[in-house]
Amino acid sequence: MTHSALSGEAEGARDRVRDLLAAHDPRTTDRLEFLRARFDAGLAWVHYPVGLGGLAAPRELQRVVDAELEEAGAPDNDPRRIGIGLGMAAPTVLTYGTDEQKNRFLRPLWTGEEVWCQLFSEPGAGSDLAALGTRAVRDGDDWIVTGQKVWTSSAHAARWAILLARTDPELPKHQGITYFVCDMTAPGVEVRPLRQITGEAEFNEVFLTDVRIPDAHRLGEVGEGWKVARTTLMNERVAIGGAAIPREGGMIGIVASTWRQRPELRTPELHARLVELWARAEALRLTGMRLGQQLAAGGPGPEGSGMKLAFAKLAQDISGFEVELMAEEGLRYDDWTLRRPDIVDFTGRGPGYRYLRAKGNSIEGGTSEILRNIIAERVLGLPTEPRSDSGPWKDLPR
Amino acid sequence: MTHSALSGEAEGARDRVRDLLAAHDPRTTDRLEFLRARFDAGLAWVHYPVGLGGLAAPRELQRVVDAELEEAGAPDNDPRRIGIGLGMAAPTVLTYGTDEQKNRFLRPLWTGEEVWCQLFSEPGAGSDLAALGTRAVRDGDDWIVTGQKVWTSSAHAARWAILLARTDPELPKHQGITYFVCDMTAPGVEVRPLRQITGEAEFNEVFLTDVRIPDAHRLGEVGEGWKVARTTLMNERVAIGGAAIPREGGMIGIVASTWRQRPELRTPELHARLVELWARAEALRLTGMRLGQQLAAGGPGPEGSGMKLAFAKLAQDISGFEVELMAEEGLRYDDWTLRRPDIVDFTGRGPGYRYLRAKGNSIEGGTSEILRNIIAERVLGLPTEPRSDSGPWKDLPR
Amino acid sequence: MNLLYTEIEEDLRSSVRAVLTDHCPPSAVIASLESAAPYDASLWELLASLGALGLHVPEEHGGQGASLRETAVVLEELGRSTAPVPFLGSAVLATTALLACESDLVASLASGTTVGALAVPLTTAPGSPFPATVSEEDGLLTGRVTSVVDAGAASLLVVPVSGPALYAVRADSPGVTVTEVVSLDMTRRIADVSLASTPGVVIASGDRAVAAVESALLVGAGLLASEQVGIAEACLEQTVRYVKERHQFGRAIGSFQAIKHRLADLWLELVCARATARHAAETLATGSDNPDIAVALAQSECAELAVRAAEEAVQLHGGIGMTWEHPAHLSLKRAKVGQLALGTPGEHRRTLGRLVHLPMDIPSMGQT
Amino acid sequence: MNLLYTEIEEDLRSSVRAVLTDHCPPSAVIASLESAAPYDASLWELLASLGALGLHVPEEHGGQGASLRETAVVLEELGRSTAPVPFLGSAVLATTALLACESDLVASLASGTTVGALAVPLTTAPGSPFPATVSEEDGLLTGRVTSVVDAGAASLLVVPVSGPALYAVRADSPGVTVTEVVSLDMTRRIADVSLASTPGVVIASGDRAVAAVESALLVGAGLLASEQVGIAEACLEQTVRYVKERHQFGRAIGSFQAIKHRLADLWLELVCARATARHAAETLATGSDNPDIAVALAQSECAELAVRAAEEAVQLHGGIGMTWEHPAHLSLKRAKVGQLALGTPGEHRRTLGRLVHLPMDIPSMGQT
Repeated sequence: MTHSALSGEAEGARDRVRDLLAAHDPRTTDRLEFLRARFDAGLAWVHYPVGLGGLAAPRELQRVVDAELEEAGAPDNDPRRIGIGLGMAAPTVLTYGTDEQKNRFLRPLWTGEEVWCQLFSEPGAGSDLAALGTRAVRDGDDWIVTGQKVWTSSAHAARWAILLARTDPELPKHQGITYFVCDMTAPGVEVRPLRQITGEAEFNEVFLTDVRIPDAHRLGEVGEGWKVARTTLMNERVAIGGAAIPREGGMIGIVASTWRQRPELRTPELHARLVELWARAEALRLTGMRLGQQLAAGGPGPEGSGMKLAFAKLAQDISGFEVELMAEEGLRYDDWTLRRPDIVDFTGRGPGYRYLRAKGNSIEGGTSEILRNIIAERVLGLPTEPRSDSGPWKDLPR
Repeated sequence: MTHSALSGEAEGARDRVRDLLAAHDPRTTDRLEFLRARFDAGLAWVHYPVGLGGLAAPRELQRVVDAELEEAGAPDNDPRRIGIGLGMAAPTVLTYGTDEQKNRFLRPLWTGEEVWCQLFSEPGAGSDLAALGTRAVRDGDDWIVTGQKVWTSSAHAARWAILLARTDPELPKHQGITYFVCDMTAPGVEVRPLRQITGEAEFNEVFLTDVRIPDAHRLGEVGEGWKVARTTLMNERVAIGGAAIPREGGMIGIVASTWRQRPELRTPELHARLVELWARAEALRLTGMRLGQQLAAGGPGPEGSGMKLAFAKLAQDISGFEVELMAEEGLRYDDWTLRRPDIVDFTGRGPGYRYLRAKGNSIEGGTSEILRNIIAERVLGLPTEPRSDSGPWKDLPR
Repeated sequence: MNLLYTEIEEDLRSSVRAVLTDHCPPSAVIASLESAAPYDASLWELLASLGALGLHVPEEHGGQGASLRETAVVLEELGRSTAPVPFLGSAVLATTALLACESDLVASLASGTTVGALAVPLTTAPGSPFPATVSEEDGLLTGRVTSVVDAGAASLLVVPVSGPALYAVRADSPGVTVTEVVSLDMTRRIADVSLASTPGVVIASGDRAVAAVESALLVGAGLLASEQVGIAEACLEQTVRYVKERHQFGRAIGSFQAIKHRLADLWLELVCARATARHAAETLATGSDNPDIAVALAQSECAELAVRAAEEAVQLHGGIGMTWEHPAHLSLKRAKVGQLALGTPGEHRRTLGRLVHLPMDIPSMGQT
Repeated sequence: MNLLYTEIEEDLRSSVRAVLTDHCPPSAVIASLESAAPYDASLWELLASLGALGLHVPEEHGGQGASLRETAVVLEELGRSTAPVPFLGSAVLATTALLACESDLVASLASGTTVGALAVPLTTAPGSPFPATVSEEDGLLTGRVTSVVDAGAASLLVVPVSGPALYAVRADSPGVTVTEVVSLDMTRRIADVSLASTPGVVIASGDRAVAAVESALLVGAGLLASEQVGIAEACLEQTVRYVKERHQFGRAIGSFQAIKHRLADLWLELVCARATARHAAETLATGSDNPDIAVALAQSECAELAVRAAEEAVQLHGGIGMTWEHPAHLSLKRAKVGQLALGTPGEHRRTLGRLVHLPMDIPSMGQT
């Protein structure tokens, strides 16, 4: 992709934006109507195919389009609310879906009319996701699905779910899995809030009892669910720290402010620990910046695998320190009420909340133990453990 | 063993000590002559059989005998110099030796006329001792032994060695090992000093090239060497910390003195670290005291497995701290000359020596990694790793 | 110096554990977290009936005539179960203060008919200046004390008053306001106490009042170490059990060496911490060593250990350990608050440095 | 701000590494440990012929006109190989001091014909008071400086003198005594320097002399971080290679999860430390950020990392890592001495706290 090629494409996209804005004045057009028109104009995700919200254009062009539309005061599709749909379901539907599936699902997904969630993890299959046991049994043109899923964000708001289920327990664990789209309004789907140690319920448990899924809602071939899921999961890993954050951005800034404003809390031991944490936070910030430069330079950036691991440890150490620093205030909590937050907000609440919530950082989205395995094997090239799980799924100890 | 029974035995032993002293006045008798007479009187190790230096009496009685003899100014057998013989070779010879072997070896072993060493570890068999590859091949009434041993204390002073060699490579590793007594003066035995990172050579490498060992010097049956070695190794583990040591005994005392005498070295960070180390040292001292009380009360004392692990880490942390504390003096070393010390002396030399020598604490006599495995499996009951070494020894990857 | 558990102590432990196992399962504790009642009254009565509330109170004062060693064993068990009972506030802090004053009021605490609380912030460390935020005028007390442990359950408040003096105040006296705080550890709640022209009874004054408060704080900190050993022990046991049962990748996760080594290290730290906690209890009970050193040491080691053990428990339980229904968070919150209670480990280490003559005065201090 | 390595830097690294691989294998370094010659003169000439000794010296002063970024890359490689050359003393400390004074003497250091040393104790941290243990009278210098790095190899001494001033002194001048010390790191030796009525040449005085010494210390500390990254990188690589090859219990020991996790953690620390070392080099070279902060940060992180990496290397090599013949101890000794050199991590963190406005003044200081 040369610079001049992108310039030509950019001109074309700007024309389309102008046309869209001319036909649908954001100030007077209904939000949803505008978003639908934007999708139909191919300006939703420009790298998607024409007819599916895109222009088959280079991905970088999206920034140009977004900037133009933002400047014109156009509404966006609230991407934080529909992150699982945008980040995980859409690329999978695009890669593995039939034409019918793509036409049915992508437009309301992008506009946010239909929220998506992800039914992958199970109580018995966390780090070892491929060991999942939710069963799907063929019944005519349908599949009948029974099982329990867990750690599901947005399940209570979702219309659709991407779902992994086991269609053949006789095969080794990676081979007997099939990938489905599950209607969250179907009979037999029950969503229960899953309360965490913070008192909140960010996530849900989802119980599936004889849920009928038409075979037309299968994504990819029967038994190829693990391959399909890899597309989904590759899109999950967010480049934490890729963006440049300012010095003292994040939790360390909160603690540093407290330190500066509250001399009565200071002791030499706490000072030594605070400066050490400050140094680690700043080192991690620079590491993120360096990683960003590596990625921009087209480098392999294996450092990315470590950022989440380091971030989790740092967040836990800083928040643990903060509770100690606060002394008497550290004995208190802001609110134990069962809430259902849409997003995680580390800065808006008290030290006790930060301390407890940060414990999840080393578990959700890949435990620190799994990340260390990945670094050891994929980055350092150390040998794998002897395998104990290559036989048929049904015979695995659990 | 009731108290009154021991009292009766003690009276008898005191009589024997009196007889020994009467016949061999320590002030006028040659040291070796006295030690031989003491052995022959059954006062060497009273729990050994009559005729082999003992009285078949309870082990506790030894304390009474030793005290009486020490009071009379009798010479001892310098147990630190012949520790391997006393602690490892003797119990093994006693348990597995023929009458001829017991009569031949035990007396000069105990008197120190013949020093013993141990030929167990090999460059390729450290933590995994049972993987050893030194070969012993039968040749008439002899065995011909070839291989390399390492980490051998006292090899340069030793007359005899306890030796593990592989007599059948076709069997799984624990089954093809045989236990021998090796004459260190035999042709084909070459001892080379093994220099360490401290500059000293405490240990040796021993090269065995077609060394002839008569079958009469085999201990235990052919192929039962591992079982015999377990007797040896069970006697190796010294109850570190079992004895009551005073507060600030050991390395922490050296650092604490420096701190008190050298205010110019102090910083708040170093202070926090020093007090933390002091607390850990004191906690470990109390743990050793508690362990001693448990053992005295006949308790199982699994805490013993952890003492060496904790001691190694503490010694390394204190000595690393000490070098930092010493600042400019920490840049210097006392002496890089190749020396051959008889014993390890942590307190007699400088901080640099302590720092380097302490690195060995977590390796020698069972690495900290192996000790953690032992604690995890034997104390906590966690499952073992899947085994990769159950096939014939000759097929093991190495 | 006996650092082991005696047979009598082991018997006591069995009795207390049996009661807690039956009447204080994790599900009950979790259900209690959001209840308005700050503690479990029926469990308190059961503990009283075992004599567990007055173990170190002499028989002539209505107690069992045992020692702080036995009380420490009860705290280990309460730590294991994170039982929501006002033991620390009543049976340790208030009882020790009253004992030091030789007050008759101690008998009703020892029998469990009265719950007491010592009106100091829970973060107060031994060796702190006498905490006198309450003043007296014409025999009436006025002032405010924040973050008083177990005050919400107490009918008797033992109140340090400037002077110095120590007063006994009935919680239902005129002018008393006890405001429950939303506590990080809801199994051990704190409350803010206000007195406005409240009548009280002097139980000690002058040096004796100061010594009584110091004694309570020192004993409290020293015995809290035993509770922390109990928390850590329970976390380790639960985690070991879980990693033996939980299979991933076709193996019990407890067969993975990284997990084994972490748990081995944790076990070793527990072994060492237990020795310091026993040493503190023994020393407080018998005076066989310097109790100030013993308590500072035990708190340095045990407070950190409990937090580490609880954090490892949450992590090694994976997702399930992050849920409200699983008891791991009870230990985590109890341990984290314990780190702040009666002096942080950092404060105790600073005290320790002073007591063992490792001074901190630094010539170059001025330049930083 | 560029935190990556440029292509030119990678080319430079390759050239330097090729020379070191050929001329400075571990066996040669170990053989040199007990030799009287404190450094490898032929290796020094090879480095000079690559232009590696005057990279950040402007061309008009006889250097390469590159920057401290490139010099940092050379230090990474020297750290990897623990090469016994007086690079830190001559090409970093003395060169930087002479450059700051715009002294012509820098040209002979840049070309390698002269080896220089800055006469300050190696433990001197940036920000320290001007180190003036030498005084001047009638143009002659007298005094003693201990623990001067690379002084035994130097023919030119750059000497801070009370006044303040900075003098150039030929090592063969009358009254100069350089006494080699038995160093913990025999690949980077120190010596005590005595001057007795020794003639010298003033190269700076007053604020300029102070600034020159401070500049040398700051650059030295900042670039030492790159050497420490090199040490850690080599230790990690060697250890990874060893645990892949070494079999025990029928498996490569690198397949055991506890070892894998420790090495993964070490790798991650190396990744983070490298970012701080690059940041320090970039900042010193371009002034794109506060260099005092950047250096204090890099030293806080990299000095500890190198020690940890070397200690892990010794441990995970087992017995063989404890032997004189194995190079692990070269890294261990270089790393441990590096922790003391130009400020300990603790001193750098204290500086960092001051620079980023995290003050340490404590109200309750008096009571401890």
